[in-house]
Amino acid sequence: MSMLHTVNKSPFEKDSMNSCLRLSADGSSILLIEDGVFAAQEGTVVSDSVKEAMKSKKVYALQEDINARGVQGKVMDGIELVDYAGFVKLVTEHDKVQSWV
Amino acid sequence: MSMLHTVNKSPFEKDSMNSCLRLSADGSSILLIEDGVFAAQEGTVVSDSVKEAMKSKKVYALQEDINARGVQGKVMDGIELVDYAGFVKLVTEHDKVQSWV
Amino acid sequence: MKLSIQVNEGPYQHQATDSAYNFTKAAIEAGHEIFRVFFYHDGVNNGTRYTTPPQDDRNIVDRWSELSAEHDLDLVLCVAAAQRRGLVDEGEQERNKKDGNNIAPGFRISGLGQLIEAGIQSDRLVVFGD
Amino acid sequence: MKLSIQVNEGPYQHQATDSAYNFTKAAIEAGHEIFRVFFYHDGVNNGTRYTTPPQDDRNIVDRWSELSAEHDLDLVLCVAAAQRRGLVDEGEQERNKKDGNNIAPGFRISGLGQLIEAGIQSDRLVVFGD
Amino acid sequence: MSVTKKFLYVNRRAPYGTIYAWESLEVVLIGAAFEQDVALAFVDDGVYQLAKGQDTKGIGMKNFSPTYSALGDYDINKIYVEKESLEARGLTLEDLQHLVWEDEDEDWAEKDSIQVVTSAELADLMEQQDVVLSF
Amino acid sequence: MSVTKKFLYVNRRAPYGTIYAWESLEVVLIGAAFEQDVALAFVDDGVYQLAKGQDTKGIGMKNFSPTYSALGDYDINKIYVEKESLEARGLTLEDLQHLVWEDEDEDWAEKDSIQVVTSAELADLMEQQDVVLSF
Repeated sequence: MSMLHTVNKSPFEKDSMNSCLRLSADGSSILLIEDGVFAAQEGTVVSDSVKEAMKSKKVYALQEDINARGVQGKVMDGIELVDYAGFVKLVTEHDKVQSWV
Repeated sequence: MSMLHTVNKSPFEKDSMNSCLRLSADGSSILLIEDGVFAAQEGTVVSDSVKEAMKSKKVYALQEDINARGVQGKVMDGIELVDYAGFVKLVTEHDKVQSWV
Repeated sequence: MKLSIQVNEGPYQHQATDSAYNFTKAAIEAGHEIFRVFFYHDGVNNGTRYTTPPQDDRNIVDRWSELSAEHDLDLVLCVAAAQRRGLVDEGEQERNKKDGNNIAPGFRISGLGQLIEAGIQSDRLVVFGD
Repeated sequence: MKLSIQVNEGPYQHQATDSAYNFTKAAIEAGHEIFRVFFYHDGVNNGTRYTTPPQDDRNIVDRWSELSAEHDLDLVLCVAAAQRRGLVDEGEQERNKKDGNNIAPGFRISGLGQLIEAGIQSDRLVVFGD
Repeated sequence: MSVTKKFLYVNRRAPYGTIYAWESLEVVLIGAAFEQDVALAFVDDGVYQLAKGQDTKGIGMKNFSPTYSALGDYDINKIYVEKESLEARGLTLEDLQHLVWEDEDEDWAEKDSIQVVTSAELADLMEQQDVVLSF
Repeated sequence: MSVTKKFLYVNRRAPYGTIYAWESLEVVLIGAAFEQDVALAFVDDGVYQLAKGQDTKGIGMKNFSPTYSALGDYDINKIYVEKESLEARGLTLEDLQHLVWEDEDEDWAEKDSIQVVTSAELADLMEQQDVVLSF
């Protein structure tokens, strides 16, 4: 397994999601947490670029942060939801972690 | 005189400059401070949108912050540089101030 | 003219408090009256006397304290924000049963009403934040 | 597996320390060893015992202290970052001639080498920040 | 203090990722006692503050979203939400809480507090304020 | 401790607006004593950290940019700057400090420390690391 990237900022507010998409290798995984989970939402101005990335990368989002922000019903197909236990599992299943703080 | 807007974040990093341009009225003034001064630079991916805004709004940048970041020689034409005394003067010459923090 | 300043970030991490300080100083030099400097959010961390920055760096806390002493500046830390973040004066120490306090000279802790009052009483309110 | 955690932001202002806490707890529950939690930048502000959050809110500092007591967690505040921001233990109090200290139970102050060591000794290092 | 000023609170950040949304609401609630002319604007990620269905149990933080529905009782009934911000996020008014107030001049008729406005309309509204606090 | 790991420091923020650039450099300098395999990447606004001509007198902060030229003395000579980040900001290698190191295997010949790499090249480099610290 390769690298796990985490993104914790809103794709509408900061450049970190964009930079993560640009600088993550094919086959790597991206986990959206905190305000980063807005990138998991269907029908936004960034949805297309996330879908494009999902062709070569696996995208996860933290269920707890999705729920907190009231976007439970809006997650796009193909994004896998994980809880904190799943977050830990992703960290151990990948060789290393890069946080796009 | 109308409103003075201040922007202190890099236009490459955060959405605040964009929001300021979208939500400031014609005839208002924009002062770039801190990392916001990168929006004053010539030849970047945001220069065109700043130039477009300058047709209806006056744009200033804080000299001290420009110097600190080494972009002294790159400020685009039409942007007026002010020091802290000039910042104070702008605040008093406008009716109110909105900080796009 | 009567000005008030709001500072939303703590010392060193963000430039907000440096910018606020430089602005406040320039405003005083230009002859304006500073009604109040209100520290909100992490800004309350500017009011701790426990800082010891490196010798070749500015001391952000001392600078505010000195400006306050010279010009009788009203430096107010929001009480709700201060409680969350661990800024304590003698009154708060007693109220919350703490074993000490860490507030720096020139600062005082008070309510959010002081910010609203600053907005009402001042000709301009300028916000510095992240 | 051996994990280390880095926390770059203080309590309440950013979710980083909440996320780090929830992650650390889940990692312990999954049977992993936590080699160290290193607090850098404003993250050092998590280590103050002077916080008094509202009664209906979580106490972020106490939560870390309790987790440390239960699981013998090594909670390290970076000394350089702590000095800038006013986090003081007994040693720092003496060294920098302060009239008190504000460090919470379970935390200790040490050098940046502890972060590098965590990177070397741990199987994974996970960073939480702004 | 008999001055009455127009205060606008501009909320631009999502809830929970940072505390700005909550500490902004604390200012609004305290400020209500000062009998100023208060309005709130929600733009950019600030529109998520009003999202329905927030459930914070999993992150261990207090869900403060019910507090917005109390704003009407504090005579705060000018709540502007920027249309462009909603659209960029694929949201509509339906995704937000239904905030109302009771108009004592019209026999306590219940009225909507939220008005969806365009960027241009909001820019004009901002120009009419005396004090702008941005969070 | 005889383990040698590949450490990559990713610098994404401009200097002075926040302290991340400076406190990242403090980690790099301390970390040099641990004899790990160290590389630095400058992407996004991080490229401004290396800009020539920084003059901080007016803002009252310490100018730490001269410290980067000492990195070669600490055997830190793999400094990657992302091409796309430079271009988006209208910058070229000419706008950055000229950082060098002396290669003891080649009679202390002076060599360039900075390598401009594409996004794709940097993504590959990141995959080869053991520990990534992002600032």
